[in-house]
Amino acid sequence: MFVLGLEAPEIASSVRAGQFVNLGWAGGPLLRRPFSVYRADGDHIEVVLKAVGAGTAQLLGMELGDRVSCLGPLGRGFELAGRSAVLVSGGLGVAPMPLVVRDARTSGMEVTWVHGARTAAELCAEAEGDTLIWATDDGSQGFHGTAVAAAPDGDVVVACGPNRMLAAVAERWPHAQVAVETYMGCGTGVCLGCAVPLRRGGYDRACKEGPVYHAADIDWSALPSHLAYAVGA
Amino acid sequence: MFVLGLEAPEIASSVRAGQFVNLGWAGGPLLRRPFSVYRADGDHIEVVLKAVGAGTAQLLGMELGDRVSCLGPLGRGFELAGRSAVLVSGGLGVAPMPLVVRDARTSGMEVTWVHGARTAAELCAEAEGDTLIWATDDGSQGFHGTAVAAAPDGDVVVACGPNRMLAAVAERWPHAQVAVETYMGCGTGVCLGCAVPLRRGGYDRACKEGPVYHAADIDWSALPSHLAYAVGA
Amino acid sequence: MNADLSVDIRGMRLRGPVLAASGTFGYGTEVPLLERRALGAMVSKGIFLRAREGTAPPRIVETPGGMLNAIGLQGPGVEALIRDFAPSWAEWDFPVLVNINGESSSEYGELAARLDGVPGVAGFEINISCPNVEQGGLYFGNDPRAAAAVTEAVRRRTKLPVWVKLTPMVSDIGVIARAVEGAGADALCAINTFVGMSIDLNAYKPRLSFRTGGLSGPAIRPLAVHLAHQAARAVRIPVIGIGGITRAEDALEFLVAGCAAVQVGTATFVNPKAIADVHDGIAAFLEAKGFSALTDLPRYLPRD
Amino acid sequence: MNADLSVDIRGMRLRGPVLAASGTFGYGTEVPLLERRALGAMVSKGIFLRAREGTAPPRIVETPGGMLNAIGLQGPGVEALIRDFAPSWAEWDFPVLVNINGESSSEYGELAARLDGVPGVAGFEINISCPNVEQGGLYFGNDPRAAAAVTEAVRRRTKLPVWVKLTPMVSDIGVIARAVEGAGADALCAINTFVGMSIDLNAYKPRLSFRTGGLSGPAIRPLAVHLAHQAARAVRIPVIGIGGITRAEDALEFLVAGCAAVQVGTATFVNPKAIADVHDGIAAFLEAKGFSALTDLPRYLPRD
Ligand SMILES: Cc1cc2nc3c(=O)[nH]c(=O)nc-3n(C[C@H](O)[C@H](O)[C@H](O)COP(=O)(O)OP(=O)(O)OC[C@H]3O[C@@H](n4cnc5c(N)ncnc54)[C@H](O)[C@@H]3O)c2cc1C
Ligand SMILES: Cc1cc2nc3c(=O)[nH]c(=O)nc-3n(C[C@H](O)[C@H](O)[C@H](O)COP(=O)(O)OP(=O)(O)OC[C@H]3O[C@@H](n4cnc5c(N)ncnc54)[C@H](O)[C@@H]3O)c2cc1C
Ligand SMILES: Cc1cc2nc3c(=O)[nH]c(=O)nc-3n(C[C@H](O)[C@H](O)[C@H](O)COP(=O)(O)O)c2cc1C
Ligand SMILES: Cc1cc2nc3c(=O)[nH]c(=O)nc-3n(C[C@H](O)[C@H](O)[C@H](O)COP(=O)(O)O)c2cc1C
Ligand code: FES
Ligand code: FES
Repeated sequence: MFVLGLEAPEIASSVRAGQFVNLGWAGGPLLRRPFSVYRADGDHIEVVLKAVGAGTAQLLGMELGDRVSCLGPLGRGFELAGRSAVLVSGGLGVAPMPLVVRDARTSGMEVTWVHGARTAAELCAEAEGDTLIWATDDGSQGFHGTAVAAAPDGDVVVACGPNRMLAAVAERWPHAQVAVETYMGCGTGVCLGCAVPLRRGGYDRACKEGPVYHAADIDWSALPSHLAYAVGA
Repeated sequence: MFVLGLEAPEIASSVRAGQFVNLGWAGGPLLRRPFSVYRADGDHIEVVLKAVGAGTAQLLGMELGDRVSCLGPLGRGFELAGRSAVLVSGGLGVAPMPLVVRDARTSGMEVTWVHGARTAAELCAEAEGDTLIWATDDGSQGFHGTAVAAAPDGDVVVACGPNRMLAAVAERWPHAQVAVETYMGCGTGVCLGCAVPLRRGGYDRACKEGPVYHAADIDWSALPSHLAYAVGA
Repeated sequence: MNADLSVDIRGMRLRGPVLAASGTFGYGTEVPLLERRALGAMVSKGIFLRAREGTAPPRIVETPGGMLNAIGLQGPGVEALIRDFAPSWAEWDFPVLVNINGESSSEYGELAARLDGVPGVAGFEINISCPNVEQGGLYFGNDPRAAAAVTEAVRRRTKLPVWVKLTPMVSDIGVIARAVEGAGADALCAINTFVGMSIDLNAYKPRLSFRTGGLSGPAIRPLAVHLAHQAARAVRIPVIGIGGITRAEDALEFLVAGCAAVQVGTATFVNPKAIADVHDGIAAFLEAKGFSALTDLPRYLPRD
Repeated sequence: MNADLSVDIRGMRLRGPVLAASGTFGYGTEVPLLERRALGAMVSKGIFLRAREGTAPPRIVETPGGMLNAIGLQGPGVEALIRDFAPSWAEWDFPVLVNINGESSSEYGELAARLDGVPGVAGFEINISCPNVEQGGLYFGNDPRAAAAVTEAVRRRTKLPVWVKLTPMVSDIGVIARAVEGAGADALCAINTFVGMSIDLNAYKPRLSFRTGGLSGPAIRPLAVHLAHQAARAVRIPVIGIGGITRAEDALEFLVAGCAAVQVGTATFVNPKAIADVHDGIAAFLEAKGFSALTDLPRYLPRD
């Protein structure tokens, strides 16, 4: 897991937790790549990523001073109001959480962050909050089991991680706010490529009405749980 | 005009003047790009180039240690035998000449190199030979006129430069050896993309029977004098 | 920059030759409209009589130099379009054409009749890359008679400009082009996406839930230039070139090849200012070449 | 690596599923033959009865993710082929098929008759993407009757395997596929290049001297996978997938989509070891997934 810093003053000053940016760069893939804003400070934002395909590999090869076109902030973020916030993240689902912590604290909420991974080695060292709970599938650190099982209740539950994990969140907390991942074309609401199937029928756009949804609103059985595509040379 | 050095021991030890290499690299254009071998020394070869399109621009952005796939040496080089060699080059047509100087001297020939450019600023600083003659279109250095007009006769005349210049060479010295430029697909003789129209009818492959030809063998009126294509994003 | 870039599409005057392609600009209200200044016209997302949900995700896959999409013509139906979008279009300083779709030629006709006279609707682009349900699901666009029938059905119900958007996967696009010209089309748009497929090697099935999708983007540009050129050679009405345009040079290829204007699609996803960039680049090209108007651009258009 | 990659194309046993595509491997004697070890079969450069000069340069243009070529089927004619190349083929440990071309179905038939029995010639690939001079220059491959007639003309003159290479620019490739299957083809090769055009903005005319060229390379892969899949659904004979394969994953898309084997073309220009790399990558994939033979690979092939 790597952190990429970008100079993007307008985004840094306006981004809300759960929003994302769409990155494009010369010599990169045809379509932009969406990334949650991980942190925002002064003129800078950060995104967190790992190499899954050609695009992320290229981003990780960037050097200080390289230019990336950064469109954002995009999408709707989390609504943070109440006394306590429980953050549930799995794997790269840590991405939106530091801003959730920031915004929840600004709203005077007490923050519990539960982060899960397969093994201790995959946990995120940078988690913060009033209470921090680790969960590992193999029990190598913290709770032996999933982050969902390890988490307490709270006024607001926000979750981000693999869609399978979010479906489990939806079972336990129908009113949880979850940030989903979909394939995206434009990121700006015009292509309808990022369809999220809704319980009431039809589809929403993850890039416009989402990526944050109330867990109960999504038809989890119709949301692809495994996004597997790779761009060939 | 820039010089790019490549570690390519097998090519360095076997390349003959007038042969070329076909370069490809990750993230580069689909097809390889052909370049004359400019110098060869120990384990290294050098090519000389300037940015004309996306491919050459990327090559010029390479850094020490970057990897380029280098296929070669390809094509037939110059035949150098006799007492004197006259080298006529225009613009980037300098590319094969240092090796011509090397091979001609190995054969005990006396070397006169005539290099032409539009202005003094475009002349090649690295020219060598027993006699060196500069020619500029605007007369800003050396002979006022073309390299072809400035050159003396010799047992062997070798020339490289824009196809228009080579056509003028063909007029003056039908038996000159000229290195032509064509579009290339494979560089290895299979695609038939690099067709050179022959006076006797039909086509030869620049990458296999060429790129060096006897000037009189080419149908200059049918050889594109302006290679204008650009690869879009 | 003073070159005159305006174009005339059979009486419809456009301030520039760069248009927004259907399905890639929504209804014009979604994208940050930085490029309105340069927009020659906008073609709306494809519309049916009734609302459609569209296909299940995944709906898009990236491919080398392109993307496949299978959106399934998701949309709100014609009544919602008239209510929610046409009023804003009526305020804009460029024309909006509605991309119309149907399962039978009478459905196309009905759509045109319903939209004719609605303020904000400046004309129609008929999408004939739809399965003809009455004829066993073959595309209208593959059959000169079906394509002509759809064109006529629309022509009879409106006095507004009628453009017909051609399907690329045909043996001879000139035949279809002449058929719809004969049926009263005012202009042709060439081309729509090519059908493609991409396989998921983990699941051993297509990546798109709809199995196939339409290929767009730079990958198809040389094919699109050829098809637009073939269409332009076959007819006297203007042809609007579409397919893989990301830069001014790309648009100029279509224009030199005989097109009157162009549409930009996928490029907008990557660069929301693509249309303005292409427009400005065309102006810069004309000026560099010493032309004062787009009409001076040399065309390569031997007639059939 | 032990996975069994051999395939059976209607009785012709190939040691691997990766073949060299016509026109991209010459006559097999030009390329540094590093990849012979992995070569399932080679299809020769397209041949006519008589020698052909080919088209004037420029003959190739690079495009996004692809290239256009207009070589014009330059070649030495059948007698020179028999004299200069077939003898070497007879020595090789993989079959060589000859890609045959003609201006009428009788020319195709004559070619087959002349080559039948020549040592080194293991079969034929009929290129039906040629203009049918007797029928006003339309491609044989666009017309099911013409395609069937050519297939029959060849079938009648030889007992060797007859493969037919399909044209992509058709409304329904299944119709052509069934027509040539019915006419006696042993296998189908899908697909040949798409027709494209690229414009020179300095000269205001096409970059290729022939004006149009065939598009190959990664750009066309999603279209080729779809067409090969459609062909495979339509017939019972094996289909060999072609178009834009550069890596094992690309080849596997065609194989999962129902192809029995694949051909690699343009990729060889870039990487002379492409065929070996694709072959080895398929073996590695099968082993990683726990399959011991290519025949175990799951296929996505709902029948029409
Ligand atoms: C709203 C949103 C926010 C995101 N935030 C982050 C983030 O903060 N950090 C991060 O690392 N990633 C994030 N992603 C996922 C990220 O966009 C993809 O991993 C990235 O696009 C992959 O690009 P690539 O070129 O490397 O991979 P490709 O070569 O395109 O694909 C390779 C593999 O990547 C995966 N993949 C591709 N596209 C996506 C996608 N859109 N979503 C999920 N998986 C994908 C597939 O499993 C595929 O097998 C987010 C996605 C969305 C929609
Ligand atoms: C045998 C041979 C030897 C060569 N040696 C050299 C050399 O030593 N140094 C050098 O700088 N160049 C050399 N070239 C030309 C070089 O290969 C091209 O300039 C290069 O391929 C351009 O690639 P690009 O991606 O930058 O340009 P592209 O984007 O592909 O094209 C941009 C412009 O480059 C020009 N161009 C493209 N391809 C060619 C080509 N094959 N030949 C000539 N012009 C072309 C066109 O004018 C075009 O407008 C040689 C070409 C051949 C055939
Ligand atoms: C996501 C998406 C949706 C599209 N929707 C429509 C549509 O509703 N109607 C239509 O006629 N064309 C539609 N198209 C096709 C485009 O208008 C255009 O013809 C095609 O994308 C080729 O142009 P491009 O390469 O510039 O994208 C769509 C294309 C994309 C990528
Ligand atoms: C330079 C070149 C020459 C070709 N010549 C022939 C030919 O003679 N006969 C034929 O049937 N196909 C010919 N083809 C088509 C290829 O065999 C293949 O079908 C096509 O290139 C698509 O595959 P690819 O994308 O892997 O290159 C040629 C292709 C190229 C690029
Ligand atoms: S990504 Fe295009 S509408 Fe959401
Ligand atoms: S470049 Fe392919 S034959 Fe010469």
